[in-house]
Formats: sequence, structure tokens, C-alpha cells
Amino acid sequence: MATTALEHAPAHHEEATGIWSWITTVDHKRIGIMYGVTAFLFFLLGGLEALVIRMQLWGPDGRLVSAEVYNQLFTMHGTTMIFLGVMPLSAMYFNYMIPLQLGARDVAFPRLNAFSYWVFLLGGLIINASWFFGAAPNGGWFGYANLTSAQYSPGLNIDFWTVGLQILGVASLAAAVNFFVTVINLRAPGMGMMHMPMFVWMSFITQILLLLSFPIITVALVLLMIDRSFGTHFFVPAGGGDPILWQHLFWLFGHPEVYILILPSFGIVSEILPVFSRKPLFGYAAMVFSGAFIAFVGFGVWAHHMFSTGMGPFADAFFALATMIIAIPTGVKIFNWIGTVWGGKLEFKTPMLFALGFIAMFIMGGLSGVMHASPPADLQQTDTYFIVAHFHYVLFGGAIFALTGGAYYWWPKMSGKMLDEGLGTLHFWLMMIGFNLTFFPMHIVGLNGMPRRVYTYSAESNFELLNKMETVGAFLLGLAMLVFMWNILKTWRSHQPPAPADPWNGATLEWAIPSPPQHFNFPALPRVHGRDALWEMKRVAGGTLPEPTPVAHDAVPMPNPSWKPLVAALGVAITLGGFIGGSHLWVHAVGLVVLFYGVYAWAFEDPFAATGH
Amino acid sequence: MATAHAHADDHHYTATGIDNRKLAIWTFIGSECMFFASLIGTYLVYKGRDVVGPKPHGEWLLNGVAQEQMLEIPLVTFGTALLLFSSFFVVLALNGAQKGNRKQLIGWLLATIVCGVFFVGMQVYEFNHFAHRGMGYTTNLFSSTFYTLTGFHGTHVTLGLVWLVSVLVVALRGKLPPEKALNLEMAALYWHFVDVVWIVIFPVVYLIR
Amino acid sequence: MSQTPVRRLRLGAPVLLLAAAMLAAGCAPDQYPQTTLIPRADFAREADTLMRQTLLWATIVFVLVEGALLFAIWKFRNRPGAAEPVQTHGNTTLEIVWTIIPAFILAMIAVPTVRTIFKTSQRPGPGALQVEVIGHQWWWEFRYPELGITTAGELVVPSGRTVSLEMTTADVLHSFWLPQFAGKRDVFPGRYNNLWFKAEVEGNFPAQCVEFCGVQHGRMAYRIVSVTPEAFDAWAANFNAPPKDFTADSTANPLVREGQRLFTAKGCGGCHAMYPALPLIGPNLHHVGSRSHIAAGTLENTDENLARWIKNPQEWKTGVLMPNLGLTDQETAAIVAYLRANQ
Amino acid sequence: MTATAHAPAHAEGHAHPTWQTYTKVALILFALTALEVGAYEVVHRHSPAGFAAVLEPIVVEVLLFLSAIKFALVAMFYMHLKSDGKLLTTIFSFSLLLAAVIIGALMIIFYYLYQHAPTVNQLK
Ligand code: HEA
Ligand code: HEA
Ligand code: HEC
Ligand code: CUA
Ligand SMILES: [Cu+2]
Repeated sequence: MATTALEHAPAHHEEATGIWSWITTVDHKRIGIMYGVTAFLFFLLGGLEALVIRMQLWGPDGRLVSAEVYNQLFTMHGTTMIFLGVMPLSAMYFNYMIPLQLGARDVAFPRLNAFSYWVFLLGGLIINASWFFGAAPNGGWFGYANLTSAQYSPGLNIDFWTVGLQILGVASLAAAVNFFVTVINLRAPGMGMMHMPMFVWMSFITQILLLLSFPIITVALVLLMIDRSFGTHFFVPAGGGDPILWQHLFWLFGHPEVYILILPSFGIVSEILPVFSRKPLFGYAAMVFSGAFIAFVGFGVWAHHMFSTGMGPFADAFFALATMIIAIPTGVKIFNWIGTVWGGKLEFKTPMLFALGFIAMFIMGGLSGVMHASPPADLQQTDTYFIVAHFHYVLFGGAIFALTGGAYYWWPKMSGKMLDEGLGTLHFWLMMIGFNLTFFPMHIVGLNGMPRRVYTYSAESNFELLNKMETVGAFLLGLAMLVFMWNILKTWRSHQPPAPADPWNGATLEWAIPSPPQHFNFPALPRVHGRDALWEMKRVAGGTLPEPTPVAHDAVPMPNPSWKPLVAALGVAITLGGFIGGSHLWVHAVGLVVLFYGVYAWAFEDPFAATGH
Repeated sequence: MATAHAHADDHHYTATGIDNRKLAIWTFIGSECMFFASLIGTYLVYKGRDVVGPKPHGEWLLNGVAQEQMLEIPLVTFGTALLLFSSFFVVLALNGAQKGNRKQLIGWLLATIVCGVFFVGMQVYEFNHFAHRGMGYTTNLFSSTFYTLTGFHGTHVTLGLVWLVSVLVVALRGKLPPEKALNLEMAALYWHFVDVVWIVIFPVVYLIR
Repeated sequence: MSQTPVRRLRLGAPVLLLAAAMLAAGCAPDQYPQTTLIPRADFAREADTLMRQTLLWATIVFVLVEGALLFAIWKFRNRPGAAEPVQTHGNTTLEIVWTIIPAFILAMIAVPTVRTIFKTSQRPGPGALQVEVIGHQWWWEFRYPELGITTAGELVVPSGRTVSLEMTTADVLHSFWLPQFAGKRDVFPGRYNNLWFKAEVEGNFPAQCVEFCGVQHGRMAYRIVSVTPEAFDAWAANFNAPPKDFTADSTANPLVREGQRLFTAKGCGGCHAMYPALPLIGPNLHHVGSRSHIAAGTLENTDENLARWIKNPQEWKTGVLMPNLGLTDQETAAIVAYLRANQ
Repeated sequence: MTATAHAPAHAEGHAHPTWQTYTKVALILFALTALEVGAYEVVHRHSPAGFAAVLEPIVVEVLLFLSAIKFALVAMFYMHLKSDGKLLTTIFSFSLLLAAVIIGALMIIFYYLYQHAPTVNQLK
């Protein structure tokens, strides 16, 4: 390891600070932090929306919010959690951790990376700006045609949704190209594909899913937008259009999307378990192939969301079988995680608690998924709270548990501070109990006939008791979030000694460098000879490595900051924003001008040109 | 390892030896495949599902008067040939760029752009002509799917042209030495991709009834 | 230090137990009128059997896998002085085993699944009662083409006879659901979807629309009324009798006569037909007086509720497509009396 | 330090096709396009009358086959996939395969759907 090779480096330069340095940053770590902060705020907003939903459903014939507002709430809750919560939280880890774990200085295209973030931020802001117009999207997170047509949804609500999601799609695609190339090309010398940390592998597969599934929803959204703006009939039956096509296009994207949401979490858990079991990941190759297989088969199961549309027995049978097959590779993952823990020396630090909680909860969600995969049975389950239970077990019990575990695990690396273990444990148990109290009863209330997306239920239906439990659980979850935030705040202000480079005895390269890392990550690119690179280095060194010392900040030339990506991002947002409330040529024109200016300025800028200092 | 060399292995080191940008453009092209697949799929699913005319192939009625089939094969055959030509020309231009043959580079690049412009012109003419024959964007499912699919292709061609023209300007300024030929190669790859999409669209939309 | 989570588990156990007890209390399906867990027709029985089979396998997998996980967590917790673990990297035999066993279990689920798919997607043979089901924002219309009946909000069927539903929608997507009798089918504009069932019992069962269909999706309910074949025939015969014209009948209650006059004068008739088979843009109100519920199955059909609805339908169902006609209390009372007289 | 200082000309180092190859490919592409249009003319204009009957039943397959060859030629030679290494080919062909499968699946699904749950227009 060559981190200590620059001991005699020149004087120590401070990194730039201040708001402008963040706006123009092209540093993957800063961009990662911006992704994280933004996504966490959106997550809280989505959670707040969920809390209002839960309060409305506290008792029968609830009157807290109107039907109209309720519909906006669950649409925005779903949309926010998926597109502005879990996806960008994963993107935070892609940004921060992929280059570090690969032993790289940055992503392949640092400015494109900044562009992705800005487009994501603007998309999220535009979609949420709808609240100020009293016109938040209200068609459900999968916006089934023909309710979303101009005839049945004349307001701005659906426009905000189609435009916002298209903008977010641009961000995801740009990021996916970037990380795809990064993983293939920026692996440290000696790191073969089958040496990469599992988080990088799962993220890599996620990028492939993004690349191949986002264009599909883009087309669907474009067609819907054209229908609404120009009066075509792609999804309007009166002109021969078929609303079922929307469903196929949406779920062709939508199912790969759920694996986009979970695969990074699989990766995070696969990082945490070995470290706190003191034992390498069990069945590395099987883990890689099962992940790839899940993604691949994930493209062939979309119509399991459409069993009640009456596709005919052959299609039903095909999609049922394809869906069930996914349980096999997922099972392989579960068993290999248990295999990793098995025979280890488990240390129940907070990240480990969340990782174990993830496995326990995800199994539950996966099994109810297999129950939906049986079409005749699903005819009773679909569109009830049984489905809501399933997807919160995989999304919250799965993704959010793992992402939270990742936060505790990587917090020292990202912030240079350790989070409090006691509060972390409290956070975990509150979340575990609150989560199950919120979502377990949904299985029961669902099978007993409570449909989803209803703003209220009758007293006759007798759903009250279970709904009350769910609401209490949701507030426990809120409390858990407050504990987390308190933990962050408390440790942020405390004067603890800076976190060491390697607080957990980690196995991967991000722990080889100071916490937080310097701008260029690695003064010299590390040489890798196998998996678990850092453990290997420690083994060779016969125990621990010396704490790496920071070197001069200008020891390695890094690309200059740039505001051009922000301009280009504004161009994208304005151009597409012109489709809110019809098509406004002027807005498109202005947007295109800004976009082209941004792109040209960016293309002809030399990222390494000498700057003022 | 000394400080002076600290960066020697960084911004041009790639694990596969393929340039980052080249890999990126291919990745993007892969993604674009799905974009056009969705559009073509939509076109095909809706084919023949129109409630009213015009029909792409065969006769239809406008205000009770029988009309010819909509699509005009000779015109698009010409357009198709233009795109194929341009693909051929751009490889020659790239070849010139890589060899440092400025004349070859600029000449063929210009030829490529001319062909591309004529293709777009063909499409504009075609759209106009159809509109005059009573096929507006919203007239029926065929017209909407047709205009959307070919229109998005046309947009891609236009973007490709903007890109090629930018490269041409750079080349004219003498800033496209052989070691920077990748700047042209990326645009060329995109251009070829737009061409192969048309190779699919041409029979699927125009030739198969 | 390493003991903490174990101690927490002991603390968490009573809490979990308490929750489990509450859940058990909330579990009994017969307390839920809309439950899917008590099938009352052949179709629902097929779905239920399949669901229970899958649930059984899922439970077995759940117990075994969660058990293994918990066991590992307990067994391999870090104890003071524990040795460094053996650095195993995997085991091919194990990988094969835990690929094959789930595959086998899935096959056990898949076979009955496919069999049931083909069974349930058959169309019912001749002799089934044909009903056309049409979704509207936010109520359901039912037509019995053989009987010349058009009604709304209440699907009346004879028990013991297969009912074949041909389903479509007049506006956006909805989904028709018979929790106790069959599953769901989405309805699409311009397309016909089919569902069938043979009710095994009589009763009045709640159900509701299960595809999000706009602002009042939540109150787009209906009732499924299963009656004996004799009662069904009587209902059909009664329904087919022409509507009573109270204005022409001087012996009728004057309030009812006034109500009938107002019904036309206030424009109700513009949206609501009072004739057995005539569909208009609102629900057909023929025999509305004898329905168990109004307002798309969400309000019990009492005089108070009728009055409340007619006076201001927007109060109970904001955004509903029936306008507030600004009736006075007297007018409302008259119309209610008239509607009630339509038994 | 500028990026250009040590830009390698061709990291891949493979020999790209020559002028002659490019020209040959171009000629083949034109010939194939001519065949495509010819097939169309034969079937739909019945120009040489005798051929129409032979070609009619397979014209779709013929057209798709011809265009697939054109596609492959451009990809292999003009886009240099033949000489540029396996990775890029894999990326492209995987996407293409998925794209084709999805188009096919949608067509099959809707074909059966229109039979299984007929539209009102079909019933008329
Ligand atoms: C993170 C997201 C995520 C994940 C990972 C999954 C995973 C799965 N999902 Fe889920 N799903 C959603 C998110 C997700 N889902 C969402 C958001 C919806 C609703 C969308 C909406 O309508 O709003 C949904 C809806 C949904 C439906 C549609 C229901 C309906 O609307 O009617 C179906 C139907 O088949 C389904 C199935 C499955 C299956 C089989 C899996 C499998 O991948 C699960 C595999 C895992 C296991 C099975 C557990 C571990 C395995 C073992 C321990 C091995 C042994 C097991 C066996 C032998 C069974 N899901
Ligand atoms: C990753 C995705 C994700 C996550 C994490 C969640 C989290 C939660 N969801 Fe989820 N949910 C979805 C994705 C998700 N959901 C989707 C896709 C749908 C379908 C939408 C549709 O039908 O279209 C849905 C639908 C849905 C419904 C059904 C609505 C309906 O059909 O009518 C319900 C009902 O209870 C619900 C509840 C909750 C709750 C209580 C949480 C909780 O876990 C939330 C916990 C978080 C908090 C409680 C936040 C804490 C906040 C604070 C402490 C305040 C902070 C203060 C400030 C910012 C000022 N959700
Ligand atoms: C503009 C059309 C319109 C007018 C005028 C109208 N209604 Fe309605 N009515 C509806 C619609 C639509 C519904 C279904 C509402 C729903 O449940 O979503 C309805 C429902 C009802 C119902 C409940 C029926 C059921 O079984 O659920 C009653 C009773 C009723 N209307 C009575 C009246 C009376 C009395 C008047 C005149 C004073 C009237 N309506 C005027 C459209 C109208
Ligand atoms: Cu109708 Cu929901
Ligand atoms: Cu799915």
C-alpha cells in the first residue's frame, strides 16, 4: 500500500470551502454528500406524507384530509420514497463509495456526475413545487392511463408528474452511464471484476438495470405527455389507444425498478456482514451470479402486476413461473448471508444490527411476493393492503434497513465522526418494533378485504383496530427517525477525537485512507491482488496498518470545479418544465438555449486548466 | 513511487484499455436501443388498430373520396440511401482523422453532414406532404405513432448533425489532431447508431404491410 | 457489551407477544364482512385453496430460514476470548443444495398455480346468468340483458347458479371485486372482461372498486346480494313491472305525488331513469326504495341518509358527479318519500 | 497539466478495416436496400407477376432478414465492433437482444389479448 509514500510532500493546502465550492464541486464525495442530504430531506417529506395518511386512516370515515388531498398524499408518498428517497440514497453510496472501494480518484466523468445531481435536485423540486399550486400529482405512483388523460385529469397535477419523472430519468441515465464506465474502467490496477467488493458488484448490476429500463418509462411518459399536450390518442380509447399499453410500458420499467431499489442494499449488507462476522463473504461467486440472474429475469416478470387485467391463461402462467424463479437466486443470497454469519464472531454494532434486521424482514417481504406470484390467489390480494404490506417489507424492511445500516457503517468515513452506539441500538429497536407494528397488520387487514388507495373505510368493515395499530407503529417509526437525527446532531457537535481511518477493521479500500478522505482519495493508486483488498494488506503486514497520514492537498492534480453542469441541468429542467400545463414554446426555446450554452461551455472547458492560485 | 509520477497512472489509466468516453458512448447507445424498442413496440402494437384512416398502406377515405396509400416508398428509399451514404462517409472522415489526413477528414465530414441535412430535409418534406394530404399529428393512431417514431429518429439525426457540425468546426480550426480523433469517433458512433435504427425502421414501418 | 442485543431481545419479547395477542384478536376473518378468507363460491374457493397452499409453504420456509438466522445470531455472538473464526469462502455443494430445495418448493407451488389458472380462466358454459357490469366514476351499473333489467349499486344474484359477468367501463379503469365469491377483474374502456362464480350462500355482502379511479375511488362501493332462486325470480318480476305513476293516482300519498313532480321539475330525471331498463348518466333509480344502500353502497338506505344525500351529495362524496341542486328541506322530504315509494 | 499531454492515440491498438473494406460494405448495403425495395415492389405492385406468389408468404421474414444483415454490417465494420474487442460488442448485443425480445413479447401479448378480451370494435 502506497498511502505513506508521500510523507515528504509539500505543505498542506486546505480544501476550498463555502457555498460556491459546493455548487461548483465535481468531487464525487461532495456530490455523494449532496445526494445524501437531499435524499434524506425528501425521505422525511415522504415520511411526513405517510404520517398524514396514517392519521387519516386512524378511524373509520376519517376527515382529517379530503379525498382529493389524500390521493395527492399517497401518490406523492410513493413517488417521493421511490424516486427521491431510496434511489438517490443509493446514489449517495454509489457516489461516495464506488470510487473509494475501487481504489479510484473519482468517477469516470466528474462533471457529468455533478450534472446528474443537479438534474435530480431540480426534478425533485419541480415535482414537489406542485404542492404550492395545490396540484400535486394524484394518479398513484404508477399513474394508470386513462385516468391520467386530459379528459379525466384536466389539472396540472399529472403534468408535474410526467415532467418531474422525465427530468429525474435524465439524472438517473447520466449517472448510470457514469458509474457503469467507472466500474469497468477505474478499478485499481490488479482488481479484476471478480475481485470487486460486493457493493460495487450489486451497484454495477443496478446501473445496467437503470440503463435498460429507464428509456422505457421515458417513452411511456413522453407519449402520455404528448397525449395531454397535443391531443393524440396513445392511451385514449376513443381514438383506438389502449390503456393496457401504458401498464405494460410502466411495469416493463417498474419491475426492474424494484430491483434497482433493492440491489444496492443487497450490496451494502454484503459489505457489513463479513466485517462484523470477521469472516469473508460466503459464496462470493454465487452472490455475483445470483444478483445478475435476478436482474436478468427481472426483465421478464413485469406482467405480474397485471394479473387482474385478464391477460389470458398463457400469459398468466408464463409470468407466474418467471416470477417464482426469482425466489431461487434471492434465496441463494439469503442463504449465503446466513453462511457468512455462520461460524463467525459476531459483533453487534449498529450497522450489523441493521444488516441482520434487513435479512429477517426481507425474507418476510419476499415470501409475500411469492404469494402474489400465484395469479388466481393474487386476484384476491392485488390492490389490497396485503400488497402494501409486501412492498413495505421489501422497501422499508429491505432497502431502508440496509441503507440505514450503511449510514452507520460509513458515517465515520464520510464525516470523520463516530455515531453513538447506544442511540444507534435504540434507533434499531425502535425501528424494528415500529416497522412491524406498522406493516405486519397490513397483511391481515389486506386479506380481510381492505383495498389500498382508499381515503377512508366504513365502520362496518371493522378495519379500525388494525389501522390504529398501524398508525401507532408509524409514529414509532417517526420517533426512530428522530433518534437517528438526534444521534447525528449530538455526535456532530461533540468534540470526540476524529474517527480513525479504519474503525471497524474493514475489508475494503475505503478504510485504507483517512476519514474523511482527501480530495484525491488515494495519493497513489493502490495495487490489488485479490478480494477483500484491505484485509489482505493487513494480513501481509501481519496485523494492523499504521494510521494513514494526510498528504499535501495539491499533491495530485484533480479536475477543476465547474458551474457548467449546473447550467446544463437548468437547461434540461427548463426545457421539460415547459410541458407543464400544455406546451410552452418560449419556455422550451429558453431551456434549449441554456442547455446548449451549458453543454458547449462544458465541452470546451479544459478540466485541468491552470487556475488562479 | 515519487510525487512527480503520482498522476501519471491516473487520468488515463483504465482497467480495460478502452477510453472512458468510448465506453460511455457505447453504454449510452445500449440504453438508446431500449428507447427505440419501446417506440417501435408501440408502433407495432397499434398497427392496424386505427378507428379512422389514413392507412399507411392501402386505400382509405377522406370525406368520402378514396385516397391512395399514405407512405411513399421512392422518397424514403432515397432518404435511406442518404443515411447509408453518410455512414459510409463518416467512417472515411474518421479514417482521415486518425491518419492525420486533414483533407480527407474535412471533405468526408462535410459530405456526411450534407447527406444528413438532406435526410432531415426529406423527412420535413414528407411530414409536410402528409399533412397536406390530410394526415395531421392527431388524426389517428397510425399518424401519431408514425410521426412520433420517425420524428424521434429525426430528432436524433438532428442532434447528430449538431454534433458533427461542432466537430467539423473544431477540425476546421485545426484542433482535431490524430490523437484527438476520438472526438470524431464518438460522434461517428452515434451517427452510425442513428443509421442502424433507420435500417430497422425502414422495413418495419415502410415496407412491411 | 456484546450482551446488549440479547438483553434487548428479552425486553422486546413481551412487547412482541402483546402485539401478537392483539393481532390474534384482530385475526378472526368472520369479523370482517369484506374478508377474502371465507370463500363462499367456487371461484373464490379455488383462489383460497391456492393461497393457503402457498401460505403453508411460505410459513415453512419462513420458520426454517428465520430460525436458522436467529440460531446463527445467538450461537456465533462474540464471546470474550472467542477465537478468530475460520476463514471459509464458500461451499459448492451447499450452493447446489440451496438452489435445488427452493426450486423444488416452488415447483410444488407452481403446479397447482398453473392448474388453477387454466381452471379459473375458462368461460362459464350455457345456462349461466348473464350480467353486464359497467363501471362509472364512482358507481357500478348492472344490466341483466336476458331480463331487461338495469340497476345500480346492488348486484342481485341467485345462489346456486353460475353468474357470468361481462365487464367494461364507461369512463376510466376500475376493478370489479367479489371478495367472498371471486377475485378481481379490471375493466377497460371499449373492452370486455369476464369473471364468474356460483354463490353458495345467501346474504348481503359489501365490496368495493379496487382500481384507483379518481377522487372518490374510496367510496365506490357496492353490495352483492345473493338470494334464493325463487326470491331472485320474484325480484326480477317485480323489477320488470312498469314504474308507478303516482301523479296519476289520486289516492297516493300527496307527499309522494309532490316528490314525483319535483323529481322531474328539479332535473333529477335528466340523469336518473326510473324505468327498468333505461340507462342514463346517473344510476337507474327504479326500485331504489328497496335497496339496502345508496350512494354507491356507502350509506345505509334510510330516509335520513337519502335526504342527506339528495340535499348535498358533495358533503358525503366530495367531487361526486351529482350536483348539489339546492333543494329545500320540504322538497327533499317529498323526493325522499317518492324514492321510498319506489319499492 | 492539460489532458492532452499524454493522450494515447489508440488504446485498443486493433487494426481498423481499410478503405477497400468500407467501400465493399457500402456497396453491399446498397444492394441489400435495393433488394428490400425490390421485394416490396414485387409483392405489392406485382411487377414481375410470377414472383409475387412465391415471395408473398415470406416477404416479412425476408425483409427482416435483409435488414438484420445491414444492421450487422454497419455495426461490425463501420462501428468497428469486429475489431474493437468483445466488451463493446457485448454491451450492444445484450441491449439489442433485450430490445428485440421486448418488442416481440409486446406483440405476442397484445395479439392474444385482442382475442381473449375483445375490444368493442372487434365485436362490431
Ligand atoms: C424492493 C422492492 C421489491 C422487491 C425486492 C420485490 C420482490 C418480489 N416481489 Fe414485489 N413489489 C414491489 C417491490 C418489490 N418486490 C412493489 C413496490 C410492488 C407494488 C407496486 C404497486 O402496486 O404499487 C410489488 C408488487 C408485487 C407483485 C404484484 C402484486 C399485485 O399488485 O397484485 C408481485 C406479484 O407477483 C410481486 C412479487 C414479488 C416477488 C416474487 C419478489 C421476489 O423477488 C422475492 C424473492 C424473495 C424471497 C422469496 C425470500 C427469500 C428466499 C428464500 C428464503 C428462499 C426460499 C423461498 C422459497 C422457496 C419461496 N411483487
Ligand atoms: C421506499 C419506499 C417507501 C417507504 C420507505 C415507505 C414508508 C412508509 N409508508 Fe409507504 N408507500 C410506498 C413506498 C414507501 N413507503 C409506495 C410506493 C406506496 C404506494 C403508493 C401508491 O399507491 O401510489 C406506499 C403507500 C403507502 C400506504 C398506502 C396508501 C394507500 O394505498 O392508500 C401507506 C399507508 O399506511 C403507507 C405508509 C407508510 C409509512 C407509515 C411509512 C413509514 O415507514 C415512514 C417512516 C418515516 C417517517 C415517519 C418520517 C419521519 C419524519 C419525521 C420524524 C418528521 C421530520 C420533520 C420534518 C421534515 C419537518 N405507504
Ligand atoms: C348531473 C347528473 C345528476 C343529477 C341532476 C342528479 N343526480 Fe343523482 N346521481 C348522479 C350520479 C352520477 C350518481 C352516482 C353518484 C355516486 O355514487 O358516485 C347519483 C346518485 C344518486 C342516488 C344514489 C343512487 C345509488 O343507488 O347509489 C340517488 C338516490 C340520487 N342520485 C338521487 C337524485 C335526485 C333525487 C336528484 C334530483 C334532485 C338527482 N339525483 C339529480 C347524477 C345526478
Ligand atoms: Cu372505481 Cu376505483
Ligand atoms: Cu414486480
